[in-house]
Amino acid sequence: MSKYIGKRVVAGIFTIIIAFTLNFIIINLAPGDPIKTLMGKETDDQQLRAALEKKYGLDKPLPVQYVNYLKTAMKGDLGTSIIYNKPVSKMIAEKLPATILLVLTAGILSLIIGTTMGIVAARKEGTIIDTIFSGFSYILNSMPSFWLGLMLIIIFSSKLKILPTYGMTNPRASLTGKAYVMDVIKHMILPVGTLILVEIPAYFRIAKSSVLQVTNEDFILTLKAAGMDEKKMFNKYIFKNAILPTITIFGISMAYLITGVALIEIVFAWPGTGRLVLTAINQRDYPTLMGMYLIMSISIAIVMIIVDIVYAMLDPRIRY
Amino acid sequence: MKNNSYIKVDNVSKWYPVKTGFGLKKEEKQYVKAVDGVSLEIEKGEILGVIGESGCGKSTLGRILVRLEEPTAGDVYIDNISSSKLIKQDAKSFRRLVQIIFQNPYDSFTPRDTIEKILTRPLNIHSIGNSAEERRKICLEALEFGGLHPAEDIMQRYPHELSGGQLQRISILRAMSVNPKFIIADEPVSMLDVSVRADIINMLLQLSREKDASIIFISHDIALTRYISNRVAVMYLGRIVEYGDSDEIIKNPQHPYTQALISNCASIDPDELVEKINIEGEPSTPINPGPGCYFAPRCPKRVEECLRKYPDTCDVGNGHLVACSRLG
Amino acid sequence: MTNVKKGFNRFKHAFLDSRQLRFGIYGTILLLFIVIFAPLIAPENPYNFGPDILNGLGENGHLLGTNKMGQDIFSMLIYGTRTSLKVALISALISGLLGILIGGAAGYFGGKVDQVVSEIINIFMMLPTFFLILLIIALFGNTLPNVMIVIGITTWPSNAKLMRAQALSLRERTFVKAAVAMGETDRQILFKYIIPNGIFPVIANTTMGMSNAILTEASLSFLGLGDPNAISWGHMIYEGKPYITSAWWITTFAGLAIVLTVTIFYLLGDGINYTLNPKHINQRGE
Amino acid sequence: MEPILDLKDFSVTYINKYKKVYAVKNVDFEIYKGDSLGIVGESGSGKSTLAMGVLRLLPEDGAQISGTANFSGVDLTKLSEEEMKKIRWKELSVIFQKSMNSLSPVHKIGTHIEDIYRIHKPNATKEEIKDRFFYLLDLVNLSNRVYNLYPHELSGGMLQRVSIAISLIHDPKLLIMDEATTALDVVTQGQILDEISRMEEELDMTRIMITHDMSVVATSCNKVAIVYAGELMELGYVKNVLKNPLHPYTKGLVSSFPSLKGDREKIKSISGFLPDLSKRVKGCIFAPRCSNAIDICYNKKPEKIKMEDGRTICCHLYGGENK
Amino acid sequence: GNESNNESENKATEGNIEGEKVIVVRATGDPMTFNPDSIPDDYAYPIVQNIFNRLVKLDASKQIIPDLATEWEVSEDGKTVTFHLRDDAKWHDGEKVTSEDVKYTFDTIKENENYYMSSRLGIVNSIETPDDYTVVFNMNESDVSFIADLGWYGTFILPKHVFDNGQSWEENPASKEPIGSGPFKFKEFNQGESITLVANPDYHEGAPKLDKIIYSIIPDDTTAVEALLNGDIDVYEGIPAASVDELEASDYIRLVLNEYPSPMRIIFNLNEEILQDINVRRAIATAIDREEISQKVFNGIQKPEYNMYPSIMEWATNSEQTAPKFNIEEAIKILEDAGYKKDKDGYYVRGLTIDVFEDGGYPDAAKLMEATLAKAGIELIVQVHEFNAWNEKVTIQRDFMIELQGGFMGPDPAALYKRLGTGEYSNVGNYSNKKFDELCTKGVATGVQEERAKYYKEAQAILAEDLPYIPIVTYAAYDANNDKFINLPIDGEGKWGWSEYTFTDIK
Ligand SMILES: Nc1ncnc2c1ncn2[C@@H]1O[C@H](COP(=O)(O)OP(=O)(O)OP(=O)(O)O)[C@@H](O)[C@H]1O
Ligand SMILES: Nc1ncnc2c1ncn2[C@@H]1O[C@H](COP(=O)(O)OP(=O)(O)OP(=O)(O)O)[C@@H](O)[C@H]1O
Ligand SMILES: [Mg+2]
Ligand SMILES: [Mg+2]
Ligand code: NI
Repeated sequence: MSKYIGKRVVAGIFTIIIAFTLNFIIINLAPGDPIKTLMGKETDDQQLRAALEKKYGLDKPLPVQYVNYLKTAMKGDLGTSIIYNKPVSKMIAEKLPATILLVLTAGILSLIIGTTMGIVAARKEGTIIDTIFSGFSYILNSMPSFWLGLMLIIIFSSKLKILPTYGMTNPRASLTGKAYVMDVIKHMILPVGTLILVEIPAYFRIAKSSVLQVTNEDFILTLKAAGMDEKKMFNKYIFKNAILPTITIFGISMAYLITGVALIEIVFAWPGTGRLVLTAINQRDYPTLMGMYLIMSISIAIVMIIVDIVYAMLDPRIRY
Repeated sequence: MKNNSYIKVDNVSKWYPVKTGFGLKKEEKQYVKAVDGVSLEIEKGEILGVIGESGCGKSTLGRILVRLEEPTAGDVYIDNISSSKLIKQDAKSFRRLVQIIFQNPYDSFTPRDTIEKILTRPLNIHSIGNSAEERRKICLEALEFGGLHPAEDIMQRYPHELSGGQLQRISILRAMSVNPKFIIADEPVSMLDVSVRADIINMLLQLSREKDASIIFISHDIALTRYISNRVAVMYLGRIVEYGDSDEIIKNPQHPYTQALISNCASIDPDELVEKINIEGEPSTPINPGPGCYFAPRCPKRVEECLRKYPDTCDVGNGHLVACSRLG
Repeated sequence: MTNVKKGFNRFKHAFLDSRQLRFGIYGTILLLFIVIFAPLIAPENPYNFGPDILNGLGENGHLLGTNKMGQDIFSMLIYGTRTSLKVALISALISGLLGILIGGAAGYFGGKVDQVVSEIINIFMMLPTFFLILLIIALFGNTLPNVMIVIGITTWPSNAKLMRAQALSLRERTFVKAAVAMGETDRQILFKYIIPNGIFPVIANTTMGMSNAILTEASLSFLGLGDPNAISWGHMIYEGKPYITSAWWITTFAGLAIVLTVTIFYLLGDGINYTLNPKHINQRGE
Repeated sequence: MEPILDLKDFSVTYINKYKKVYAVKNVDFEIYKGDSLGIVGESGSGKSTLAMGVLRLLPEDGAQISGTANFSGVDLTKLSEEEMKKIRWKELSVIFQKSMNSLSPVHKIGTHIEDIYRIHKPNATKEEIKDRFFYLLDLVNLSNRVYNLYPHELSGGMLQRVSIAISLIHDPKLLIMDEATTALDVVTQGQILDEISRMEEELDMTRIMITHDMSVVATSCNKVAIVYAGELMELGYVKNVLKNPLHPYTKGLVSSFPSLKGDREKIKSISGFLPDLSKRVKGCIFAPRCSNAIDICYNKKPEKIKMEDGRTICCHLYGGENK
Repeated sequence: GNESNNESENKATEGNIEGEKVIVVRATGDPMTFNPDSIPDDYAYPIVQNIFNRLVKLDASKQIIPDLATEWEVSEDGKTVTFHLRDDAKWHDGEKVTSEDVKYTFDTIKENENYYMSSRLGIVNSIETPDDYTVVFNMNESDVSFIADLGWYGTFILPKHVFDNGQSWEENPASKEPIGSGPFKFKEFNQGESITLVANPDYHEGAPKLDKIIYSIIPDDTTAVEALLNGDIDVYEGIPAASVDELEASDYIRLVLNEYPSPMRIIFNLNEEILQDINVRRAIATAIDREEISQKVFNGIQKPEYNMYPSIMEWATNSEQTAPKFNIEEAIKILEDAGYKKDKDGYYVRGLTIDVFEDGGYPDAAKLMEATLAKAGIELIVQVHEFNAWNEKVTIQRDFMIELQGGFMGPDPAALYKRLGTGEYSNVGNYSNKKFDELCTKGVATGVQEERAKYYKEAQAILAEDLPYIPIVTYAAYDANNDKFINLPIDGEGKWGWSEYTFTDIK
């Protein structure tokens, strides 16, 4: 096992380096650069442009830039944001907690809700409940997330006036302690809710199909013949067998969502990394982008390994 | 034993590395010794039966013989040419020379093709027949030969629309269609009903007689093996423990394992019942067996020596070979 | 021609047997009908910017109202079928094809090939999609086919993963071993045995991916990819966003169209899967 | 003596949207305490269906049972699911066809045992369960370490033995073994059959043994029932039926077994294959494959005839005028 | 109705320290820096106006009004500009604001090429500080528009005693926690969330009425509209045209139209052969239905613009000689007169492309142009880009035929030269007309407004003749605020600065 993990880690590092290089090339070759943002929309002063390019080393050939960046990155330094003149690692560190809070809460809840729905639909296959749940999941699957988010805002904030419209905290109040926590929770409800709705179809589908598959396995018949009641059989035997595939989905969506929640973060003005990336994209803030994509690459690589390990822990048949 | 047999299996082994457990500590590398130093010889037109308990490596041996699997050690010679060389030089003609019939007829055909497509494939691959029309005719004839009527109708069906017996027959016909000289039949009847398996057996017999093909017949049904084969090899945990003329082996088994095997083999004639020889202990696993005789831990007749060293093979007369310390 | 007849009977039986397939086929026919006869069905030319701005349902004879540009929503919806369906189908096809080929090869060959392909899949997941798209525009120009290609090449990894898993289990199946013993080449085994037998989960996944393709098409056109004049459902949804409260009909009906289309394809895929599954053709025991 | 299980006119029909499959048709037989009945037939002849029908484990909306199945005086076909649950495993136990897959791959053997044991004895302690299970493991010749292993860590033969041990955990009165030994090699098979016979004596158990291997029946059963396409063809004592088969189908079966040590006679097969069970047949169901069929066989269902040696046979060749 | 009004009022005070007056203003994104002179930062601009002062500033109608400089005079030859500073201004740390600070600020900008105003300050020869409250700019050439530029981006006066410590402005911690002289002091910045300013009680114009300004960052427009309606924010500047009707219907939201001299316009690339023909340009200008664009794309808020210099700059705009009015027949006639022939598809001119970026309704406007131009037999193909990609294509590579853009043409008509003068870097269409250049040079050489107006109107007449670009619609947007506030920046024409909350109060 340890050898296997070692091998995977080495492969992962290689992958990350390749992805990192490709990212660098793609990001830099794509049209646009951070200078435009620095110069402002209103001016096209070539003198200013040249001065800024020089200042940030963007006038050098790409390979030189790459080597320079690699040198600092090797030291564990993600560089300094061109736009905000702030260490990239610091900016990411500031934003990551908000996103992780959002993503983890929503991830866990949608895992639970989506999987539960899938399980229920599988157990009642062919009934009205199955049809309703499946239909619901089709609809959610086809719905743009921003639309869902805005709908929730309109319903719960504008019409019912029971939840705040945007943000992570109430800007007017400077709350501390328990009140602060409550405030954050209140602000989380809508974005988390939207994310949950967006994520449900994936979990629903995988849960439903794997429960259906496990239910047809021969060992279920044994348990049934032994007189075990449905509930116990389900909770203990079907569940543990059927839950395995959802772990992969969960892991990957966690890794992806670090940048993938951008649209939802924008709609709800949630101060997280998704928005950081989107802003950095608009401003072509190369160091921030490289940093974020590197973080994402690393988390994807780690998640892949963790998923395999968890799998091996839950499924005794898998050995490395 | 003659030295210039048509097929010569020379000290073939297949060891699978065992995936180690979920511990983080390093463990010693372990192997499943599925096949462990097997040597056999088969003449043209001869049928060799291979028997042994499940998991003793019969199928693995079969897969090595058709080169679906690379042996860890040893080689197979066909007409004195190494098969590893043969397949490297000209894979196609090797495939034409050696064919296999699998254990499970239900899974031997791709479910999405019709029988016609399935049967014409090998003809296409090996360029047998000049036109699609001709190949079709060859298939029709083969089906008729295999007793599958009406052939026209069967050709249009999908595998799931046929019974196991029919599928197994088609499996044999497919293997035969390229005129192989060496056929491995891996438990070709174990999945079939008694009422149809006689057909299959008789078909194989006909094959060896008419086309002079060498056949290895793998089975754990001893009565059937004796019925079909000229000679029999008994396997235990990847090794051959007894080998000889089939009647000789059945009627006069020497190795304690063979004795137990045959005594346990029930006949349907209630009068023919014999005293069963019981084997104690759990079925052993092929993971790092030894060092002594692999059967020793369960052997009712073991002596001290059995646990120390793997016994050499000795001839008890008439080419009847046995690997047992007590006889050596 | 018993072959044809038998095939037809099989289809007829399956058609009657599977409600999903039936609805899927009706739906597909409906969509095709709309695509072909769009100019006849649509009451107006949706490229015509008429004088009626933001009309509600039924106002001035606009069944589903109009948008701010004075285009008739119902007509846009009808014409939008063309673009959206094209994008959905072709990008799904590309993504499916890439996924099937790459995943299939990885799973079938296993070993080193598999490891390398798996890492390539990971690399693809780590690439910055946005910049990849911009780069493609910069290099190859902004056309609708490029939209489809972009969506295709950014979504294949999930299909590849599915196909890989299928191939991994299929290659252990007896009929694949039999094919090897028969003398089939690796390429033929991949195309004749592995892919046809493992393709269905990929098809199901791809159908679900279609709605994403339809929505992505719109967001890509904001990056300068695609024909800004093409009317598509995704576009209608994005353009209707500022009007969510004041002119809800712009987004809502386009959204419904997507849901409906995806459902149709899902039913179709499911139905075909059900139909071609040997277990269902004939209710045999084994 | 009261039969322990008494089937009268027992039929099972699978019903799905487009067709009915008559899998078991009008089967009658009775088993007495201490009997061991082998049911032999081809694949798809309805053996498993019969067993599942008796156990009431068929899909609820997909199968219809008619006739009666009296088990120690209770008609199983009339019981509710709850009542059935109480009987299953405790009095009427079963070992399934595919024991390889009959345990959950991600749970330890011990977990299965504990859960199954507690179904009927909810308050049992771990020790009590272990004691009982270890006793049974000993019976089937397995070591106690099995308790802490996962199913995939056992070989097929070991799993089969575990299945047997599990099925015996509540000391059932009647044990149904559905092809329980088919997948095993002869040595293991012989061993298990021996254990079973020994246990039968020890535990005073009755057994139904479903198989298509006649030799298994020959060595381990005292009665045999031959079924074909869901119908009972011949039923009687093993020593009579196998030695002197009367029904043409039974004859065919017996002659397709080569002898182990006797002469190498050419073995014969029965041509044709199992009829479509979704169609009702007017005459004898075996007639199309029967080499001795006469006109009446195609037109009239044969009656069940009791013979002097205690066997029941269902064939026109032995009924009425032909007797 | 009333209920919701109470609701929003409750919200506006909920969670506050008793009696504290807070205003929450919507911000679109994070400021890049709080040093207002290094880069022109649209997100920081409205905020720093409340922290810093300039010599002069612009009011809501983009007119120049005094800030730190109470008065200023230009020498006869226009080469010396003298500013007289007010003597009661203090930095937030209590130090006095003096001419030294002014000199330090401009000297530093001039020295650093990468600061926004650096090249503009190229015309300044030297800066003298005769006393603590007088600053004299010695210029290389006369350019009166320079004063107006001092009220625009990148010219805020920075405290010398804070910044002059050897560190560059970028590295200086004061760029993150600014010390200014304005009505509000910087309190805190939570990236991605909000910027908080608190009142500076010692402000030289009197203590602000509000205690706190919170700039709350909401990137999405639709969300911001909802937040305003729900009372979560109080001010939203430049609401989307689509939301005007909805907000107007609310009885506690006040809308005020705010216009900018930044018309939407199409610019011809005069390096393109086909566009060098004035007839083609004129036909295009005649075939664009500005009324339709105004109504459909901008809900009628951005009015059709025909004047070659923004019509809101009343003193300088020429409303006599303008771009042609919409008339399809006329457009066809122009083309036919010029000898263009219809091809089989009915087009006189084919293959024209227009590059637009995805924002502000530009693609929609382009599509409407495409439709009307097609009627006039001119084929126009719309190409939409992401902004940065567009910028690279159009302004850096100059690879376009026609482009659609906006952009500030104030605060002084001198901007006309920057955009269209021969060889100027913002002249992306490469227009060149000696006469026009001459008139513009004259326009900046004098400080007398009537005279300047004459030159610029004449220059516009040339533009109307040459049509190097075509104005389409004015730039205007509604500022929306909760109506319990009074004296918002928008109400301060001629009195206080644009975006400045010094006098804002709760009713
Ligand atoms: N690919 C493999 N990897 C690891 N172990 C294997 C592999 N294939 C076979 N084995 C092991 O090798 C041994 C021999 O297997 P094989 O299938 O040859 O037995 P067999 O004699 O054919 O059994 P049966 O009668 O059940 O078919 C078994 O213990 C099996 O688990
Ligand atoms: N759920 C079902 N629906 C419809 N038909 C079924 C169903 N299950 C089984 N059958 C049919 O019923 C018949 C009897 O099946 P059964 O499994 O009882 O046979 P068996 O004698 O046990 O065969 P085997 O020896 O292969 O186990 C078969 O023809 C089978 O196709
Ligand atoms: Mg085998
Ligand atoms: Mg069965
Ligand atoms: Ni059907």
